Amino acid sequence: MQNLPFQPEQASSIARSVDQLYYFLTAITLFFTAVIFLVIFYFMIKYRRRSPDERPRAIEGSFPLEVLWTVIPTVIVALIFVWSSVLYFRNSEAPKGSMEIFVTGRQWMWKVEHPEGQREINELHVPLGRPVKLTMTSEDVIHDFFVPAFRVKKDVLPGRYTSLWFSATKVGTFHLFCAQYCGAFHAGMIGSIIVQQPEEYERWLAGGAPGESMEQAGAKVFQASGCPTCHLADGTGLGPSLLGLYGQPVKLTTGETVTADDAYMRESILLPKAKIVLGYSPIMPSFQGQMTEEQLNNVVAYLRALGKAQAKPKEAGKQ
Amino acid sequence: MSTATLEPRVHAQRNYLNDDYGWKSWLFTLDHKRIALLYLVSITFFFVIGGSFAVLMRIHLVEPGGALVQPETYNKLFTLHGIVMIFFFLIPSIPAVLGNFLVPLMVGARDLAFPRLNLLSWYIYIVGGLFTLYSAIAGGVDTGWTFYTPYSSTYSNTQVTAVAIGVFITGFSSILTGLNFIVTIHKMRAPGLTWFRMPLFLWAMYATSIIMVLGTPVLAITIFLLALEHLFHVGIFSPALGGDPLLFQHLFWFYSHPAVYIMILPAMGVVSEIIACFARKRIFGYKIVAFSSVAIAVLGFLVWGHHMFVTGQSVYAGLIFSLLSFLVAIPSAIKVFNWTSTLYKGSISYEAPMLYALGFIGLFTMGGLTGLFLASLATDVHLNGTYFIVAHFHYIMVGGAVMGYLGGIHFWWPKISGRKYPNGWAALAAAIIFIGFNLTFFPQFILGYLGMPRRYAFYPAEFQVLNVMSSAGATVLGVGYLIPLVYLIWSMRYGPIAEPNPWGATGLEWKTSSPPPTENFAEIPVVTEEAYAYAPEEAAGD
Amino acid sequence: MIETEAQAQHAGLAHQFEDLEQQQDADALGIWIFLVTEIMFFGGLFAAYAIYRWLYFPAFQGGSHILDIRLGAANTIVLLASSLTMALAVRSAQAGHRRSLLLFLAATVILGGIFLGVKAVEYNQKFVEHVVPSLDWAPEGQTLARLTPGGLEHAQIYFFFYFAMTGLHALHMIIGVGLLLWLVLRARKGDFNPHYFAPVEVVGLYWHFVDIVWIFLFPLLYLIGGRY
Amino acid sequence: MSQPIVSQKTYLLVFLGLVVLTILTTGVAFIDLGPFNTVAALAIAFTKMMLVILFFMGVRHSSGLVRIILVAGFFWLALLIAFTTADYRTRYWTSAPESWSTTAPPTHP
Repeated sequence: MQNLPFQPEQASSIARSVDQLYYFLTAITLFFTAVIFLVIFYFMIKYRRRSPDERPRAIEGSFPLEVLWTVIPTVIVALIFVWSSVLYFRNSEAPKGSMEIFVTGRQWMWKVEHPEGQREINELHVPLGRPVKLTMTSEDVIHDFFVPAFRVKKDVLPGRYTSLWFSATKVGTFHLFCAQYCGAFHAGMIGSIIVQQPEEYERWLAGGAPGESMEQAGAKVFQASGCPTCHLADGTGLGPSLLGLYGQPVKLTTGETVTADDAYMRESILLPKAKIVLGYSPIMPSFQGQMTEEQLNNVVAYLRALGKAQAKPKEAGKQ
Repeated sequence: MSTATLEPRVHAQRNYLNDDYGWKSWLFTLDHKRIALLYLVSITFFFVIGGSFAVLMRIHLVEPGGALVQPETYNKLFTLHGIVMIFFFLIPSIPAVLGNFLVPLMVGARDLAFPRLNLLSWYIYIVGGLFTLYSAIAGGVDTGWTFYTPYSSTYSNTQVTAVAIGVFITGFSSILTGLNFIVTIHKMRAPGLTWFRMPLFLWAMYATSIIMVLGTPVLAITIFLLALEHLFHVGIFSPALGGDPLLFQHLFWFYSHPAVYIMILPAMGVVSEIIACFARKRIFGYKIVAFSSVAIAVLGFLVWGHHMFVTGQSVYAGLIFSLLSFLVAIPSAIKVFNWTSTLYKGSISYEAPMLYALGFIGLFTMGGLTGLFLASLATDVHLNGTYFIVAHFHYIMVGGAVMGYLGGIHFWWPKISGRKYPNGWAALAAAIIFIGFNLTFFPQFILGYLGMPRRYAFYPAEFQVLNVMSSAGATVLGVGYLIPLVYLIWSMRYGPIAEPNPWGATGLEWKTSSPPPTENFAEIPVVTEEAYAYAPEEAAGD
Repeated sequence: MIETEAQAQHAGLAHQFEDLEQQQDADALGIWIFLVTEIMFFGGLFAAYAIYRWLYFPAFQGGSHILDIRLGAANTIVLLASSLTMALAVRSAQAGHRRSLLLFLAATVILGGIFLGVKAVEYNQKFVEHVVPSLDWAPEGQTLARLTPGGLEHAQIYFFFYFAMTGLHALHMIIGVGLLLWLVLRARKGDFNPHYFAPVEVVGLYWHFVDIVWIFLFPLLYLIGGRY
Repeated sequence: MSQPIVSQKTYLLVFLGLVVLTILTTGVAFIDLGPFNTVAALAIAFTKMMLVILFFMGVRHSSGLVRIILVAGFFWLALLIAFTTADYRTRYWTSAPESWSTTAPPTHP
């Protein structure tokens, strides 16, 4: 990298479009700053006081001018608003078929877990050209996952999942920063995103610690925590069946319908009484404090897999 | 013209400064002008403290690994810099010093509506300040001035409670000042001083007071809840117990975004006065400029969510907040255009206050326009939490509010002290501050775009060049601030005696002597003309 | 403070005002603006309450059902009665009836005291039931059974709001009682007359505001989700 | 401030109205109205507040300025609550069912 660059690398599919808006805004800023400065300088010289008794005539103002310089900025900001919001919304949700990776932030490191079970600390290997969706949570305070080269950033909150996605377009190593102040070594909570050619990435995956996949690890936690005692696969248990549940709508005792997404799974494990599935009693104990964030992520990964396993048999809570 | 009669006494005349002597006559004074001076001394003290924290930070950041202190200390430096500068310097700066001094003079009254409340508000401010100083001495606080939970409530083991109490208490000082101004402007205007004859500074103070009165209580209750959470861990902001940390951010920014307008609106009022005086022209589009102050005050309450675009706030709420943030840019733009047009066909002279005012317009224009980058969702995602934010809000708060404050101090100094300062030195200081400011903060825009996060005690080596540039600029800026401190203090004793109206300005404050007598006016003035009647008689009035 | 001769005509007139009417206008405006800041002060708490009540409705319902609705309703009526006596006190001051002014001020103080007493009994009850967040949080038996369906963690948040909101309200009541006692002293000295009773009116407005806060606290804390 | 002296009877009637409304709101709580329990409770509280403001606080006879200030106070409170709530109510809209259920399963090498 040069010593004095003026643009961060463009290494993701959205970087170019964000930069285009950025340049447009820069142009607007430079243009109006220049206009104001030049006009002021011109007036300063042209209308400088020539004699101490000078008394210029009063000018009340000009309604047409006021309208003009109300309308022009309004039109410009409306344009920017539409442009940037469209861009933001288009980028706000991960494309279908994204690779899913879990990220856990804690004071002061990033823990990453690939679905295949590879774990990394302060590093994230991703393949080139493949959309990657990060599901993120924090073990303590609020952090923020920021990759300048990708133009993506999202706070990582305790007690909740947030997510962001990107698709890398350049092979190389890029900065990962924590961009939300998180305590003493906030500045040290940095890492690298390593973008590799897909084959190379596969090799890295295979060569990494052979450990179990997240799904397998999750299955173990699931067993060890006694979940299957109540959550019988055929739906006859004390708790609803979890087969084929993931991503499906669930009817609650309150009459509401929610989607069994990551956030719902997480909440149901930690605060089982918050949302009771229609036809069941609020008897499940909370697993708050009994599972680490990592174990929780693993269980959610397992539940995802269960959810896609097969269409469910008869089950309460299904519309 | 006003009926205020002035005897041509110059030197030994009785005024608010020599009316009484001794420390009691200051600490128990009910005179708004003396209270303004109490504030002037105290906020200058806090400015020096906050400024030295900034200097230490900039020295530290010369080296990527950090040149001066441990990261923990660095975190305390930027936290205290923020808290001191925002709550103890910028928010009270123009309202509590210039506003206190000028509002009664400008409305043609003998004092504010509630002089005792006014003195009380200074004492409250001091008590809040002492708590903050105590927290700084007793180990400091490292949460950032934003106090984000759960870091501040659960994880930080620094003096969070003391500083929370300090900020909580100081809030009430601000509320009382705002309340006093609103009542004074409503009920104590001199005969003939209608709303649309008021100087724009009064309009700005009125709009500012609205924000102080409506916003500050929400900060107070939020900080109160934070302190409870910190002490008792009841869970209201702590996810471990089912609380939501984002709720804190909502409540915090409900005040703290409008607080930016508490800082900038008064500066805009000051600039309107200065430009009119030194261009000898009525402000172009007076009513529009007046209404735009109120519009900013109201709209400014509806944009707080733009601080939370990447925090996991709903994207739909983000959309609304983005739109409203763009809208609040429009009245600001209108003001800039109107000030510029006021210069047209004026008779412009370049005394020091005018240099500050013109500097304000330039820097505020840049600060405002770079705000568009942050109101826009897609670019904010990249720029949020980086040095771009730091640069942007310093352009508004230092380039805007502090330039306005210094301009105002220079403009009204002859009125306040009865003395003149050396104009050459003042012009030199204005130029040094303008240059030093840009050297310090312009590189930070680039740093932010390149991706350097704010609040980093050490940073990757590739950002060093720009950081060194910024630190170099900060030394220039620091020197720039010291110069006025020296010659203003010097002028109090050695400066030439100022006449009642040295700039030939309009406005009731110039119709009384310099410095004004304790009761402000020998006789309550009657206003018979518009504000800024600088034009020759035949063109004045309409 | 310097007072010129013309302004010193009336003891109650401050030097910065032209006449008593201007002063009264300013006082009235001042107290109303102060009440607006109070609205926003409680408002932050109400906003937080609204969010959590929506997020954790069952827990709030469960917590609400622990409270004694009869005490709450009775206390509401006590406070409303104190507002009545306060209004009558202002009226007496306006009409220049010193005796009835004193009487109604005293009645207001007593009613305010009763309200605070009942509140103290209720607070004590919370300690008996161990539903004081953080300090004494160990609900058991019946209480536990009532709170459990809504989730115990979130019931704690409900009780935090219960204490924060009623506590802040009680603090305002205590300040109000102090102000009333000050009025009683001044009224005994005969400070007030039909031309000058602004302090009575200002304290009255404050007292009514505190009453209004309770008017909302009662349904928001005691009547969540019905008692059927 | 210089307001007309209101008769004692008016104050007593207003007080009676307030007591009746308090009993009413308590009584309504024992009837199952579903979500309308909350609506009823708030509507009654609002009515009581208006009675206190208009009669006890004398806003009936107050200047327009006082009314504007009061309305502004409640309006700002409404803004605070409305904008904050708006975030919470729409926060999970993006996790729309279809996008989740059609998400391809994570691929396993």
